[in-house]
Amino acid sequence: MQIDNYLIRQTSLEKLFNNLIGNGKTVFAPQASEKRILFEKVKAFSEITDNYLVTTNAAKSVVFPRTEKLFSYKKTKETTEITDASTEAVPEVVLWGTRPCDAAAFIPLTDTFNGDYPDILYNNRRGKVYLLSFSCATCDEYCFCTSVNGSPGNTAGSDILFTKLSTGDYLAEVITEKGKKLVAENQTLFEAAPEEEKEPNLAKVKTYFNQDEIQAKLQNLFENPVWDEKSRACLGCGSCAFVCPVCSCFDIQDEKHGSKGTRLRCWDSCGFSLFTLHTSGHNPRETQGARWRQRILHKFLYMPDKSKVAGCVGCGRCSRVCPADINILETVTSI
Amino acid sequence: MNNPNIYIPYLMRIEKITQEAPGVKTFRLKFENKQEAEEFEFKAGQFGEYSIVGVGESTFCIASSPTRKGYIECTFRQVGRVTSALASAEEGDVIGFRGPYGNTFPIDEWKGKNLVFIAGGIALPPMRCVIWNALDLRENFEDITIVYGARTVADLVYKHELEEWGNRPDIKLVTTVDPGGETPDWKGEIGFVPSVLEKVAPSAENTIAIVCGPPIMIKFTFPVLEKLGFADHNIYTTLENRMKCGFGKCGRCNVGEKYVCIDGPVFSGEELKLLPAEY
Amino acid sequence: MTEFEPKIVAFVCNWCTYAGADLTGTSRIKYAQNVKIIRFPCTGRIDFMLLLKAFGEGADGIIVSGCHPNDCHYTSGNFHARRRWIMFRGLLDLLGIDVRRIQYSWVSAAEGAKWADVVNTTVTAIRELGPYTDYAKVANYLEKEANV
Amino acid sequence: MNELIQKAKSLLESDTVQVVIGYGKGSADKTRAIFLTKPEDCDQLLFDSRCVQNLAVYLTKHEIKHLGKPAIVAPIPVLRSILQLAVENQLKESDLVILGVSPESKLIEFDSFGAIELFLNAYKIQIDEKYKATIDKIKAMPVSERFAFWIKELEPCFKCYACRAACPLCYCPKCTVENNQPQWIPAASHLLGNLEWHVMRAMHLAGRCTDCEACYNACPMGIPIHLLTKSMLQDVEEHFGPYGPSVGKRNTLSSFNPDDKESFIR
Amino acid sequence: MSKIGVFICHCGENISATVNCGKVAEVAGKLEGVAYSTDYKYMCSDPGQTIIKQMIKEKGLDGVVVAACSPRMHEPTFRKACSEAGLNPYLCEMANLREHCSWVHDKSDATTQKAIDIVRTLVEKVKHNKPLSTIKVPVTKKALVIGGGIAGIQASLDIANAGHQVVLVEKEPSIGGHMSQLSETFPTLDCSQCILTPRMVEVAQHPNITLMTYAELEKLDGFIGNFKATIRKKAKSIDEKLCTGCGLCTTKCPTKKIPSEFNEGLGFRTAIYVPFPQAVPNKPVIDKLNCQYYLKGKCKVCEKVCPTGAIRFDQEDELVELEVGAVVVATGFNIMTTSEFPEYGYGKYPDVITGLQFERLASASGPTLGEIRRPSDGKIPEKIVFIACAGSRDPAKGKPYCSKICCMYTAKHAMLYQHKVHHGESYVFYMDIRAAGKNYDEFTRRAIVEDKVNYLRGRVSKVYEENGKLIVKGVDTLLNAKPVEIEVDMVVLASAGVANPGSEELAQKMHISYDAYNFFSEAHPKLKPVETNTAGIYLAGACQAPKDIPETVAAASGAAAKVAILFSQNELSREPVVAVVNRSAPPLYSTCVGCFMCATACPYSAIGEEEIKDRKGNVIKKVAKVNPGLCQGCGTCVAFCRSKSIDLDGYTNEQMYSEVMALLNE
Repeated sequence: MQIDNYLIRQTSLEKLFNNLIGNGKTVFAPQASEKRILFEKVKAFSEITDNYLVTTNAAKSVVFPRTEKLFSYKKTKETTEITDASTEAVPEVVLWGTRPCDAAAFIPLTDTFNGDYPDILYNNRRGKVYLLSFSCATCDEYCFCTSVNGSPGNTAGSDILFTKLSTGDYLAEVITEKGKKLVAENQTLFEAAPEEEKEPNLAKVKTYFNQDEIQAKLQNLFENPVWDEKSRACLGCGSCAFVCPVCSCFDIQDEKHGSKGTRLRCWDSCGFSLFTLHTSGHNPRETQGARWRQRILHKFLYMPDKSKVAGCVGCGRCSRVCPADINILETVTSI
Repeated sequence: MNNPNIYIPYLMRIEKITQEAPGVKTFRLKFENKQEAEEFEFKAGQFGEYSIVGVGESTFCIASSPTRKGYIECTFRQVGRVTSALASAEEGDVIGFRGPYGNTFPIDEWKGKNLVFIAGGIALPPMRCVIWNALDLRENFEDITIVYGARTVADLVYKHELEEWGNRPDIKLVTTVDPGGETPDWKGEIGFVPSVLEKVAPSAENTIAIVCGPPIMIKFTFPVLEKLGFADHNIYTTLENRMKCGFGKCGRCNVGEKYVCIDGPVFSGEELKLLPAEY
Repeated sequence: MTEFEPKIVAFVCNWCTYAGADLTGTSRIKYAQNVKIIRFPCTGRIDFMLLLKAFGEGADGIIVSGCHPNDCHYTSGNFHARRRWIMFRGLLDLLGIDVRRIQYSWVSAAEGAKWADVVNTTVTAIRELGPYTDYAKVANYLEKEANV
Repeated sequence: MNELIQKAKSLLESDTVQVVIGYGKGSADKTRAIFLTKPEDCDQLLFDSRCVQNLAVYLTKHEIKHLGKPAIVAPIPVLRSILQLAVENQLKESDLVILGVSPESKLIEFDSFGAIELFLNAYKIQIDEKYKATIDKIKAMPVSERFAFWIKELEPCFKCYACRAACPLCYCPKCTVENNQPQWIPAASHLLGNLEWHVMRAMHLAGRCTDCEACYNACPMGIPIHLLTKSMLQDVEEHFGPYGPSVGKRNTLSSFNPDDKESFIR
Repeated sequence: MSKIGVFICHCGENISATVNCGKVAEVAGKLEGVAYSTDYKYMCSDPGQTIIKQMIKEKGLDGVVVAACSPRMHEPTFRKACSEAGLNPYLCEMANLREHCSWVHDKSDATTQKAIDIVRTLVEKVKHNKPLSTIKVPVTKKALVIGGGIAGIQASLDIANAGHQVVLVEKEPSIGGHMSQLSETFPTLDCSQCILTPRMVEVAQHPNITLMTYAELEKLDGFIGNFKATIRKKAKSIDEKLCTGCGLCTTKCPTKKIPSEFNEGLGFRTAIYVPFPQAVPNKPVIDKLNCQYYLKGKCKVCEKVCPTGAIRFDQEDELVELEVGAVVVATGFNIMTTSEFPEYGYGKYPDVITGLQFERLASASGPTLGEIRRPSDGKIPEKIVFIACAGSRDPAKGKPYCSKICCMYTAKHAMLYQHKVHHGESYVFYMDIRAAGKNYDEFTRRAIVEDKVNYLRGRVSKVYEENGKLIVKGVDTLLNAKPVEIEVDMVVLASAGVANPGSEELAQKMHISYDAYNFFSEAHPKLKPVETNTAGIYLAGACQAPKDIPETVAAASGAAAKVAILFSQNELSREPVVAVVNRSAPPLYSTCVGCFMCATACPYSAIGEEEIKDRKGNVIKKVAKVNPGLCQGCGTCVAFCRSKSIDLDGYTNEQMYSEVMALLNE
């Protein structure tokens, strides 16, 4: 689809925000607190921070909540009544302030939740999300989007991508139908495209490797000491998976209160030792090394093999939060 | 019901409960909803998610044959929370079922061939489905041999059916128990499945071998089959990794690139050799 | 509007308070219906998680009661329990879980009247505090929020 | 520092230990746990104020045990954890070599747990005044407000269990949260599940926690869960006297004093 | 799920007067898992029980809830009924609708609702009940008695006379204990040795009693009915089989100036010695710490003179393992060394002595042959002061408790003194006279009235020497706290009774508890005075607290009766409410991680270690293991276990959790 370019004034951003709220949309945007920056529901433009590299958490919870009701039930001695936990009625959500890597992550995520078994709970939510991303002007040593076919100004996944220009105003690239709809609803705020080039305003993210090459190399790397070596310090927590914008492993859990209850889907992580444990006591992935291998291979080999899209967008969140400082980039580049 | 929400189970009423062995039960399940019953189809080798609402779901294969319409059966051992809750269910209770999931045994391709079924312990159920399927289409196949072993005589499941198969002239049934697991009046073999198989030595000529059992049994059975001249592509088995969703999303049943729930659970020997040892 | 009837769970030991509550019955001393008893062998057996679970399932108040110090049928179960409650209470208080809603008491097998008094004063106190809506909001969060 | 490197080298050279667990350079300006199995790698060892991860957590991990007998670089928080692990029968003196590091970055060798205890007598666990003030501030809030404060703090918790994984004293192979018969703590991460998990975690550390702050450092969401354990440490001191791990002594909650005082039991 | 039967009892009108029983039965019938529900006028009556039994059979019930009175009343009744109908009795629970509901509430819907809630809760519990069977423990019918004083002697004789084997272990070379040291006994003034010696001989000759003197408990493992005791028999350096007890060696031994323990240091003994003439066994031992041969390698005089060649210098300590079913602890007490009270001058002035020393002075077999002569110069004291409560009832410097026997023996001492030194003057400083006991008060009265002993109510602040006399400074509180000063020849301190040194260690060896003063603790201060909290271990006498002789003998007989009761059964049946450590599939084997904090919390030391081995026999890990013989089922360990690896049968985590859930949710 043709990308339409516009200029949006710095001062118009707030108006755009207010219009979105005014139209009954729920807006999630980065909010800063002492030790973290999170995508949170915001009511006023002033609550939003623009001083962030990436948020601590990923935006995925908007479409894949960390705990989601699948259905509820009521049981009597004779009958079982199941009530679908439909997501049809979820409100429209604007994700404001996603980075290009965040937006790109929605592509593999949507892949996972479709295929032969489309997940309507996910799809309903995804259908109501508008992704208003902001290009990256800065990066750090954990960023490697350019190594996984992304870039600090990548438009893939976003509905509109804003890039701050030297004037303080923004280039708005309108990528999708949804984006165009938003522009149409706020026509007065979008002006003719600026002259200024986008590229100089983007961060320079070093390219460490090439996704396709890595994919090829990983084909024959199942048995390799690198997995144990690089995961030795791994504590077996799930922080990497939970902050990852692509990771979507989940568990299904029931909660019961007397004769009523719910079945829930909740986040899970391949890093947990119990993830694959059989009731018999057998565990196909016995060590943290095997689990780390699964994480890497899943993202850089299995997913691209299956659906042509890598399972990593190079945001670097997992490495930033890892309590044992295990660095995904380090593992991948050491291969 | 055909609910677009893929997580919503069918409601099925337990029609009959059979105690197969200590801690092992078979449920015969019937759809609560007539329309669902009519629309439901599955093939040999497929599995489902059985659940008690409020407790959770558990994965087992469908143990009845697709040729027997109107109901499905499952056989399970009581080990964890869900299987314990299932085990305490009574006839007439309603449980949940999602499925069928996974691939199937290519039974149509086996027309005109000999079949050897090799199973150990609680792994007979996935086999039972395909055995009955083959028996119900008996004329499609040549010789049928079943080698089945368990730890003890008490642990053999489907005892009544074993008796029935044993009495049929068109099946060769060999049952065995581990040394020490026999009773005084045990008439079958004594020994582990792989060695009994070696003794029975079915011809590999025009024969398909279907193997189901605990990892240790599989590990020792494959070399025997190889020795007997079975080509990898004529051997089939099923894998039982831990699963939650059953349709390739929850992420825990990967064996390498394959999802056991959608790419399996049925794998040929040929495919299995390409998989990393992650099962 | 009908008066608020608090739901109160009593966790009691078999040898002292349960027997004491039996004596309350035998003595036909009346008390409020709001309190229902769960019998444990000893206060030492009472898992702190069960108290939390009770709040999670909608209890407005809790009574924990066992043998007086030195009277434990098992000699020291109540001493262990006391330490546990000292620590637990401190933690709950820090977290803002209303410790006024948990009444601890020692009621012996001979203190039928005391049991009635413990129940009645607790019911009155919880009635004054009102339903534990703060906690209920947290407990029912999923019911309301999850799929919206 | 050199002292430490030389010692580590000689331990590996003489095959006294098969692995040295220490701190090395990490990504960005972080340090990280490193596991050295070759003497020539020992030059990677470093120690400075950034080395806050509690390495004692690795002593009970089966992947690390697999490497053989370890020597461990042990600043004071690690020493405390080692001692507590010893109290809880998780470590024997012969299981490891301890390369103690004093607050002056001096290498101190310990030949017994008793020696560690003696050394630690000079470094009693003390709650920082700043934390005391924070705890006091929280305690001063009205109960409803306090509850709201914590619910808000705990809300971002997505139960990655990094707090558990980083804690040297959370070494159970199957944690209560993984116990589903009954399901004590909801597996799901929601307000109630998060609250119950953190109450339980804190209670399980009551009288055991050695105040290393590993849980807080590990939390990707920066939730101040260490305030819970710190406050409980204060409670232990207030009610049961000064606390510090001591081999042969019982833990606070597995012991009692008939004269324990409380004010709330009628 | 499940097939539970619910049986609602009206209890005549006791329940139905305020609870709508029909409604409760109706609602219960609709609960999931309930296969049958009914109400009946008297569930506990024969017809009532018949309904339950019938329904168990007819409906194939796998659980029963009887909603009636308190389980403390009729649980055994209904469990028995279930058992008779073929249902495991532990699948039956009672819902307490009478004591906890109908009797304490007025008739109302709320009362009926509460009854429904209670029933629902118990139904949920029963869903998680498991069939349990009573625990059978075999009983080894042999008792170990530790301590050969009057308590141990009495207990041994009683048990032996009941027809059971007894091993009596005494750490000294002879049995007899403190009682053998006494001169006369209160309140009858009969000669202590005269009444004791026959008992000692009886012990030695009893066919059911094996006597081990000069021996101590080394180790005690096991549990009720099945203890394994290791006894250290200290080397006596003589061959007891050869020794005839002729006594030649003791007369010839060159080391003669060793203070005699028996005489409380007021006399001497040799290095090879028999502690006192009536000792049982009457055979000498060599005191290795004082024997010239052991000290310097030379002497062997005893060996030379022994006519039977019974001396064995190379003898070593021997460890004997015994299997016993019960243990009676009768290790007695000691008296406080009053050197802790410098103001009384004990140890500084030879004529300030303890009560026990006075006993030796007054004893006909003592160093002065029964004459009261003071230790310093052997003169008969003309004036004597007895100080009661020397160390007792003194929280500041001594023991806060009353030593109980001092008032009586002080009166006895004063009386004996007056009887032996007719012109002498005696004074007793006391706080209160505690003479509760049969003929006790009469006895103290007699001392005051007939024997003219001067009782002064007040404490002594100081004893010091001046001009060869002891000056006792005190206060007479009955004379307006007037200071008193008495010049005397001798001072006797009624020093406090204290626990034996080493009793803490002994208690730990046996896993029994002890109080702050190291006296052993009884299982219940009122109802289980001779039991300890470890089943199968009993207490006799003053090892528990200071006791006089009749009390000691009574306790010993009580302990012996408990042993005999235990031994009257071939095996013990125990309620199966015991804790269990879980087992799971390998490689975990158990979720227990072996921190053993449960073991430190267990009041019964019922938790030990178990090594888990793989198929090759390698130890993979150590986990806790509950000894069902020792576990009493309090469940403290269960609430304590972080990984939920221990559970308590009958009150499992699943059961208690389900109860909470069900109570609050419909």
